[in-house]
Formats: sequence, structure tokens, C-alpha cells
Amino acid sequence: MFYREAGQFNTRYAEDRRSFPLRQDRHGLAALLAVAFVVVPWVGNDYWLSAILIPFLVLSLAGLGLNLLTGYAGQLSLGSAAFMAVGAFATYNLEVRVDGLPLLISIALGGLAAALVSALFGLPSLRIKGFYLLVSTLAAQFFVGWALTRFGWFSNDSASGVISAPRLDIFGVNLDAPVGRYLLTLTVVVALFWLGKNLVRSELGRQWMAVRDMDTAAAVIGIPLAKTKLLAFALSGFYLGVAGALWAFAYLGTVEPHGFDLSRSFQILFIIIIGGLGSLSGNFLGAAFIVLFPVLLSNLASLLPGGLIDAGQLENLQKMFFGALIILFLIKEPEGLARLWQGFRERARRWPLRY
Amino acid sequence: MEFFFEVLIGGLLAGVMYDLVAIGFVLIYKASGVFNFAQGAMVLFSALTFVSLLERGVPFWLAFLISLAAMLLIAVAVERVVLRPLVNRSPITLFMATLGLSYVIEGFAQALWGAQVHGLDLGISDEPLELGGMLLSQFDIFAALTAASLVALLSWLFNKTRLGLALRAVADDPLAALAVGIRLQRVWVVVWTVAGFVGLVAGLLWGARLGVQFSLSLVVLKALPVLIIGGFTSISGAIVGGLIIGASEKLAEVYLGPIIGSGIENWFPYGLALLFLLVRPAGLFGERAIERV
Amino acid sequence: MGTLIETLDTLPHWLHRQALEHGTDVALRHKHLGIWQVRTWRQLADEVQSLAGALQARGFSVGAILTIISRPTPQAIVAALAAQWLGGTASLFDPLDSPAGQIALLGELQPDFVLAQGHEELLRLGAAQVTPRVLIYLDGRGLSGSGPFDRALDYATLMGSKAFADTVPLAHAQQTAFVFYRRSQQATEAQRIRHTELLQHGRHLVQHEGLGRYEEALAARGFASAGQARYLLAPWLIAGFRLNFPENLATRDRDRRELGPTLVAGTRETYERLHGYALERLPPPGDRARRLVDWALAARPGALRRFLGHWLVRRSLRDVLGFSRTHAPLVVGDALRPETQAFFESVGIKVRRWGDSTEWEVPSSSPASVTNGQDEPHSQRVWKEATT
Amino acid sequence: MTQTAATHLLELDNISLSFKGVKAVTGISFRVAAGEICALIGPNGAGKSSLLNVISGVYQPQEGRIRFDNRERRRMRAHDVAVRGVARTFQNIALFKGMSVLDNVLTGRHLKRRSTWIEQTLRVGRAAAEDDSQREAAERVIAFLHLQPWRDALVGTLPYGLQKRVELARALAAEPRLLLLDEPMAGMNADEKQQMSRFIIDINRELGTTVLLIEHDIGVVMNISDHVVVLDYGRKIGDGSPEAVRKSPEVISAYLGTRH
Repeated sequence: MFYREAGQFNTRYAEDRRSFPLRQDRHGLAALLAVAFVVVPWVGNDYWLSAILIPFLVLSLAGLGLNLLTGYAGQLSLGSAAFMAVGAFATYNLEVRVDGLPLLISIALGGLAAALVSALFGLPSLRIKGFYLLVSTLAAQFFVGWALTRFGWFSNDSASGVISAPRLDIFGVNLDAPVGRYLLTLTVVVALFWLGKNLVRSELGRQWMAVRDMDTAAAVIGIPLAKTKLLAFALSGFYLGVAGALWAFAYLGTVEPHGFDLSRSFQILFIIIIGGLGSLSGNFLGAAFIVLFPVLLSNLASLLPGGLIDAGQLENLQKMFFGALIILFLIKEPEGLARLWQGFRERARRWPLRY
Repeated sequence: MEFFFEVLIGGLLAGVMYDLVAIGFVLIYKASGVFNFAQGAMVLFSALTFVSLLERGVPFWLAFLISLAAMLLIAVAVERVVLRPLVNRSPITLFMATLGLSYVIEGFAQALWGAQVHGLDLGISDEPLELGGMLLSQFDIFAALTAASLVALLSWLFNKTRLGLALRAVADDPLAALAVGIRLQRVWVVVWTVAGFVGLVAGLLWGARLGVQFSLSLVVLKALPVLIIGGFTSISGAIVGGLIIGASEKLAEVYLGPIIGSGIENWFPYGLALLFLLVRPAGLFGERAIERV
Repeated sequence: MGTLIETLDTLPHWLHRQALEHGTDVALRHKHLGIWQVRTWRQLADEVQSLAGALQARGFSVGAILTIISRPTPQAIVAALAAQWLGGTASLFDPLDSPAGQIALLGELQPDFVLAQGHEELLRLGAAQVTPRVLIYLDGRGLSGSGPFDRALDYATLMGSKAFADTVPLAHAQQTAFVFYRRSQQATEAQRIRHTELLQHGRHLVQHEGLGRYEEALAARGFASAGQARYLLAPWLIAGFRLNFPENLATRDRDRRELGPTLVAGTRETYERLHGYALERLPPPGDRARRLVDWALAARPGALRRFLGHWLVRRSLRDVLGFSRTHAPLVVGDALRPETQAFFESVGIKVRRWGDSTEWEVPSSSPASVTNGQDEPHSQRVWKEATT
Repeated sequence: MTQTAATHLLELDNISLSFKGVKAVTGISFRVAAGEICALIGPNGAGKSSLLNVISGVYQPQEGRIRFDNRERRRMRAHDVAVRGVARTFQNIALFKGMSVLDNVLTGRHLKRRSTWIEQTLRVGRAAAEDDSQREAAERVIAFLHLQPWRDALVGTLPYGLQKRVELARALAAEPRLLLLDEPMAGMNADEKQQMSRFIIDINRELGTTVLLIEHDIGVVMNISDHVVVLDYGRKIGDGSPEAVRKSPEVISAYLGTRH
């Protein structure tokens, strides 16, 4: 309703391809980034930065990773956490075994490692479809978890398999402070979302959606199904791997396999179901929801007279609520919060006309 | 060699336990085309209800009936709240819905009965029994017999009763079934209840084994490879699959374990299932549909 | 402009001038293949000259008539200007008019030079048993192997052959720029407008409405009316603003919103269609949203209502209709119906009327009386009428 | 569009296909001349669609040979067939429902892409220029089939008739030499059929694309096709010009036998 579109027209295809065709949206995005990069580090306290914003950003990135595979390429996966783990441990090992390797490089390489593993477990998708594929991704989930704990080499032979992350330095600047870790995360996430945006709008992105929507037709058009699916697994793996590395280094400060168990995979799946399958912004919405809702719930509980709801019950309630929410979304709005927002926006652009 | 057979038999008997869970899946999958991830949660819920009642001094049979009633309620609720609104949506969507469902049921079960571990004694001594020179757990044999009788009961239910007829009709072709006046909703409720019943039995046996606790709901993760190997649509397939998984993972643990490391039984079934998928995508007994364009 | 105007007394001269002085400015935009394709004044002038060249080479001379049967497209404009460049007259037909009447009309007029948009229009010519000396089509779709039109020329290929006409227009002020025909029950009536007259009206409009180089005008309806020639084409050439063409009829409303024209020189139909479009898409009467809209659009609002109404409804309604940049909403010819006028005013658009003064007259020698156009080509006849 | 019999774009030689022993098509042979519109007709279950699926490589025939553009093939995957320049539409629309009309058409052109996904993702090299050319080509197809008003609409939301047209657009976007249409007018009203046949003729005449189509509406078939092949119970029972086929007693009996 506050859009003013008259006079915004394109004389070149390049202009038409912009992901934010409306001037108002472009300005909005710029403002948002300015706030995120300048204002937040300024005003945000340590709790908010390290307990809310960093996990929110990392989970958004992980959500994007899974969304590429499930939302865009239509391949269901329950192994997301495994690939995060691979990314985290690969990054850690690169840091400790290759001295002088810049952090960002080792994170990228960690992502690459995850991509390879992911593609490996994606191989069965060339023969099997639908939830048969769950077997492969669950196999990844359990096998990776097992291997990382079983072989001390991965955790540099530390007793517990739990290892603390090395100092975060970029170009000699130390980033161990919450602000530093926040900015590191934010930068990586923004960069990768930009790439992700290009990716899903590229030919490859369209091929993924084609395979998702109607694979026979895709094949008849001449889309190489095998290559397309494997690339989906690999790129999804890369994003998850980087997310895993950030989760371990920028958020927890420790690297441990148990942080990447099946429930983490479910959490990420829930993020994209709630946020929106096949949507970029949805990952942020879903992640925000997943991160903020428990905080909200515990705050509400603390308002009640003490001991009425203990922590355990709170967790159960949370579980029930999330479960119910998933079902609700699948029934009412399978395309998630992103779709709701988009629908509202479309109506606002047309208001007061209906169509 | 003796040892080998002991391991094998032990594995097979353990496989029976998987069967009990897997059968629940197959029932629901046949009737409503849903891969019911919540089956594990149902096992947990039924067992937890049963135990808690028992601990509150409710007699065995009554506790059993009440738990069964609870499963019926769940079945009705699921049909109303989940299946009906999601009718003719994609299998993936339905699967994710049951994922949510499992969260609801688990959360509910623990909110209701608490999260602590309950011991459960069905009064079957677990001391091994000498059979043909092999030591076998009485309990396992008991479990095997229960499973066998359960399967017998089910096959009677499906082959001899009108319900069974209706069920098979629905499984073959929902639309046709509707056309001849079978009420889909009712069939679903019944099937989910039966699955709940199977879940209850499985829950009791598993619970007596490991104690009734959250980890029960994780048996679902074992059932998946069982189904892949057996085929989603065939009970006998599920049974064979369960036995294969049970035996192979024990053998693997015993013979491969020392080589590549212990604790492989939590991923080995999946590796096996993958092999099966690549060789025979429809499973041993499942029929494969040819894709028509 | 002052002194120039005396020397610039025809449309082609103005085109020439614009091309010389503002060659790189945007003259035309046409939404085509998904984007607004731009023509500068220089390109436009070149295109006009090369078409003029092609026509000249095929015997189109001073006083001849080029009959243009086309939706508003850049090519139609180019063709009209090319005809005038050679001192000829453009006769415009809107394909949306009823085929029957048009066929009869064409049958009587027996035009020698015709530019038709495509298959449909060619079929009408066929039905009217017209065999022009020169027949040009814009869209060759569906023409291959369709009988009598194998001699027809493709506009695109014609443009390819760069045969430039004289670089100065041959037109002069007293010649007829446009001629429009219609059938009334008794006879065929014609409406002729000379360059002087056109430019006079155009200049008047430009001055009165204060039109500058940066106006955006949308030409959605056919030009087949004298009013449009006076109040859209002439001002466009004089003020040198941009004329925009929508992608097609089905998309014109979306295109209008994208473009956000600052000058709308529409006919009564334009506005009434738009009014209907809005009414049909507003929330249904009785609906809460609709009550808000009505509340905001009510006449003579108080301060609060003016403020809220502006932000909640009027501003966005203006925008979806594509009028938020419009400062010159004009209706050419007949006045709007009161309710339509009122609707646009309630949205904050005061539509101003520019009456069309040309009267229809029956040609001194009615074309119907001429049995064979061969002895005295139609064009010659009209030229006499135009110059005497 | 009469061609000399020498230039045959597609030749089927004794094709047989069966599912689990059930014969769908038996010993079918016919030839499609370059530049013609060839119609494949026959009662339901005559094996028309199966045959189309064989030609487009969705099914592999148990017996028989296919020559396309003088290249013989025994088995070929759908992808290779597409690369050779064959595009098709499906009986029950197989569009990418989650994508816009424009994206569907662009996807139809993906074989024309040269730049790699890396170039496209990093926005370097030929990617941008190629995006423009691809878009323009897609827009030409959209304009050719008068789809401009729905360019940005999700195909899932469009009415049936339009979806059929979008699917045609997607196939056309590949600039195919042979266009296979599986009941392009099924379920359309008279006007839509009229319009669709117009489009098919224009595609054939203006773009010189060879068309092989399955259609039930005999009236339409006789109007637009240069050559008709009749199947019944998986066998060929007629092959020739529309007039010739219309007269053939075997065809007539087959149709009278299975009026529906």
C-alpha cells in the first residue's frame, strides 16, 4: 500500500533480472544491511549477539543449505547435521594441522569437504526417489556421527571427542569477542546468501525446480538428471558445511559430534518447513522462529508463579508446540511464512484493487 | 561355528522385535500411503501409559485395555486432524506431517507421565535356556512367540474379516474403494488403532528389555531399513526384513566390529538397506509401479 | 521556440528539428519482448526517411494518401510521418473497428498505398477487393502462400534496404496531414486536417498544459481519431516528449502502471474503460475494505479524511491505475460521463477536456461516384481537394 | 508443405513395445517427411502415446529401429533425443508447476546454454550476455504464442487451456526440428481448439518445424495435417493423406467399432 511503482519500468533485460525490481525494496534491503553491520554491533549486548543473533544467522545459513536440496531440488534429507559436522571437523583439522592457513580459507575448504561427502551420499538419489532417499541421508547421519566419535584422529585424539575451537583471527584481527564473531558470521552469511540467490535464479536453479516439479519432463527437455541432483547435494553440503563450521567456531566455541545429531537435522528441516520450502527469505524467517520461540516461551513461563512449569515440562510443551505447528503449516500454508509474507506484499501492491 | 549360530539365532530373535515395529508401519502405509514416522512415538506413548498405570496399581489387563483405548483416541485424533486435511497430498508432505506428529506425541507422553525411566517386568525370567547345545534367552523366545501369534492374528484379521477386505480394497485403489462405499476415514481409524495395538505390544516387549523410556521412540529408526529391505507394502516382507536386519547387524557387530570398530549396528542396517535399494529398489516383496506418462 | 515555429510549419519539419537538436533523446518506447524498447529522435527520423525513401521509389508522391490499418505501434507512426515527409497524407484505420463498415469503406476508397498490420488486416483488404499499388505489412505471420498478397512487402525488409528520401521534408503547411473516413447512412464522410491546423492546436495544448521534454505519454488507443492527431501527435513532435506504446491490449493496464504516464491524452472510452476496470476490481460493495475505500473517496472530505484517505486509499489507487505521475489528464473529443468524471476527481485526477473542432464533411466528389479509380487515381483526387 | 519422399526426418522401422508382457505397440513402421504435419490417430489404448514415448526416449522399445535425421538408433535416452532436436508435450500436462511461465519457457531452452553454473552464480564471463540472449529468445516464443499477459504467472495457477499453450511454448523454446504433441487439444472448447490449431500451423509454416501430433478430434486432424497414420490395438491400420485415410475401409471399421 505504500509502494509507488508508477514510473519504475525496465528498458534492459539486466534491469528486469534484478532480484529486487522495486526501488523501495532495494532501499529497504540497504537499510537492513546497514543496521545489521553498523547499528547492531554498536547497540547489541553480548547476550543478544552470541545467544540469539549468531545462532539465528548460522541456522538461517543451514536452512538455506537444506532448502537448496529439499526446497528447490525436491530431494528430502534428514542428514543435514551430518554435513554440518563434516564441515566443522574438516575446518578444525585444517586449522590445527595446516599452520598459517587463513580461517576463511579453512572454512571454505571445510564446506568443500562437506560438499564431497554430501555428493557421495547423494549418489543413491540417481536410482531412488522420495522417502526411499531418507535411508541414504539417515545413513549419512549415523555413519558420520559414528566415524567422528570412533576415530580419534578427527578430534585430534582429544579424550572426550570434545575439542575447543582455536582463536578466531582474520588478517591478524582477533574475533573472539561476541561482536567479532557476529560480524564474521554476518559477513559469511550475507555473502553466501548472495551467491545462493544467484544460484537459484541461474539455469541450475531452474533445473533443480524442474526436477522437483516433474522429472520426466525435465529429462525430456534434456536436463541431465544425475548431474543436476548431485550438484544439488554437493552445493547443499557446502552450505551446511560452512554453517557447521560457523556453528562450532563462531557460536559454540567447541566442536563435538553430539551437537550435530539427528535432532539438529530435524531442527533444520523444521526451519525450512516453517520458513518456506523453495524460498530464500524463508530461511531467515524460519530460523528466527526456531531461535526466538523457546526464548519467548521460557520468558512467558518465568512470568508464571515459580515452579508451576519446570524446565522439563517447558521442553515437552515446546516439542508439542513445534510438532503441532509443523502439521498446521503443512496443512494451511505448505510454503511457509515466506509465502504468507509474499501474499501480503502482493495484496499491498495491488491495494485497493483485488487483482 | 556353534558361536556363529548362537549369534545368528540371537540376531534373528532380536529381529523379531524390529518386526513388531515394522508391522505397524506396513499396516498404516498400506491403508493410507503414509510413511508413519510417529510409529516410534506411538510405541513410547502406549508403553509409557501402560507402565505408569501399572505403577499406580491398576491391574495388568485393565492397564492394557486403557492403553489400547488411548491408542484408539490417538488414531481418531490423527485421522481428524492430520490425515483428513492432508488427503491426496504428496507422500513427502504426509511424511513430514508424521514427523511433526511424533514430536506432539512424544512431548505429550512425557508431559503426561514424566521423562524418567520406568522398569517393566512382564514376569518372564531372562535366564538363558539350553536348546540343541545353544544358549537362547527365554525372553527372546517369548517375544518371538508373541510376534508369531500377533502376525497370525493380523493375517486372520485381514484375510478373513470384512474389515480386512475393505482394507485391501483401500490399499489397492482408494478411489475405487470410495466408489463401492467403503468409508476411507473409518478404515484409517481402525488401521491406526491396530497399528497402535501392535505398537503397544512392541512397547511392552522393548520396554521389558530396555526399560520404558524416551529411547523407545528411536526404534522407528531401525524400522526404516527393515521396510526398505522388506518392501513397504508387505507384512511378510517386513518380517523377513526384520530378521535379516537383526541377524546381519549382530553378525556385523561380532565379526566386523573388531576390525572397523564397535558400535556399527546403528548405521550398518542403513548401509545394508542402501545396497538392497540399489539392487532391488522395490524391496524383496514390494511390487514396483511402472511410471506411465 | 518563438522564431523557429514560423519555419517549422509541418509535422515532418518538427521531427527533423527534434532529430537535429535532440537526436539522442528518447522519442518512442514500445514494450516489446518484455522490456520497453527505446527509439531516439535520430533513429526515428532515420526510420521515417528510409520508409519515405522506399515509398518514393514505389511512386508515392506529393499529395498521395498512405492508408494505415494498424493498432498504435511505432511503425504506424513512422509510416504516417513518412507519408507526410513526402508531402502526402496519412489515412488511419483502427483494426478494432467493426470489420463490415471498414471493408465497405475500403472498398469505396480503393487506396493505392496501404500499410497493414498483419494477416487480419490483409484479409479485410481482400474482402474489400482492394488491390493497392503498394502494400506493406508489419507482421508476416500466417501470410505464406495466402493468395492475392504475394506482392505485399515486408516492412522489416523494406527498412533493411536503406534508400533514404530527401533529407528535408517535402511537406508544406497547407497540405492535409491526416484524413479520417467514416460511413454515415447517406454517404462516406471525411475529416481532413492540415499541418497548420494541427500544429496550431498542438502548440496551444503544449503552452496551455505546460508540456516539456520530459513528459511520458501512453498511446494505448487507436489513432483513428482527429483528436489524437491534434492533441497527442502534434504536441509530441512540438514539445519533444516521449510517446510510449503498451505491449498489447491485454497488458495495457499493467504497462500503464509500469510507465506512470505524466500526460494522458485519452478519449472518453479510455477513461470509461479504466473506470470500469477499477470498479470491477475494487472490493465488493458491503465488504469492510470497500467501506474504507468509499469513505476515503467521498466528495468534499474534511482534513482528517483528506489525510488518512490519501495515505490509505487515494494515493495507492492512483498508483495502481498508473496515474500517480500524471499532471495532464486530458480527454479528447466528447466529455466524460459525470460519474466517471467524479470518480477520477475523487481519486485526485481532474480530467480536462479538449474538444475536437474538426467537422465531418462529405467529399465534394464522393468516392462512390467514381467508377474506375484507374483514370484518376484516388490519391490525385484527394490531393486536389486538399490543395484547392 | 508437400516434400519429396527422399527427405524423411523421422523413420520408424518395425517398433514393438510391451509392459510386463502386455503388448502396447507391435511392429509399427512409418515415416515422417521433413516439414510436414503428421497426425497419429486411433481409438483409446491404440498405443499412440506409447509410440510417442518411444520416439522421445521415455520408453525403450523391445524391438525395432528409429532413424532420426538419417541417424539410426536402437536405444537412446530422453536426454540424447532432446539434444538431437526433438521436443514434446505430454498428454496430461507436465509443466513445472512451481515456476513462472517465463521460467518454464527459459528452462525449455537450457540446451542452448553455454556458460557453466559457476559463471552464472559468480556473475562472470559470458553469463550475463547469455542471460539476455536466452531471455530474448524466450520472449519471442512467448510473443509467438500470445502469452505476454501471463509471463510472470505461476503455471500452476493458470487455466487448463493456457497450461497446454505454455507447455507448447516450453517445447518450442528448444527450437526443435521435430515437435511431438500428445493430444494438444484434449479437453479444449471449440475456440481454444481453433486457436491451438492456428498456432500449430503457424509453427509449421513460419518456423518450418516438423510436427508429429496425436489428436482425437478427427475434424481438426483432417484440417491441419498433411499426413495421417492410424493405429488400432498397437498396429498400424492406415497411413497416407487425410483423404486417402478417410476412405480406407479398415480405418472406418476400426472407428465405427470403437465409437466413444
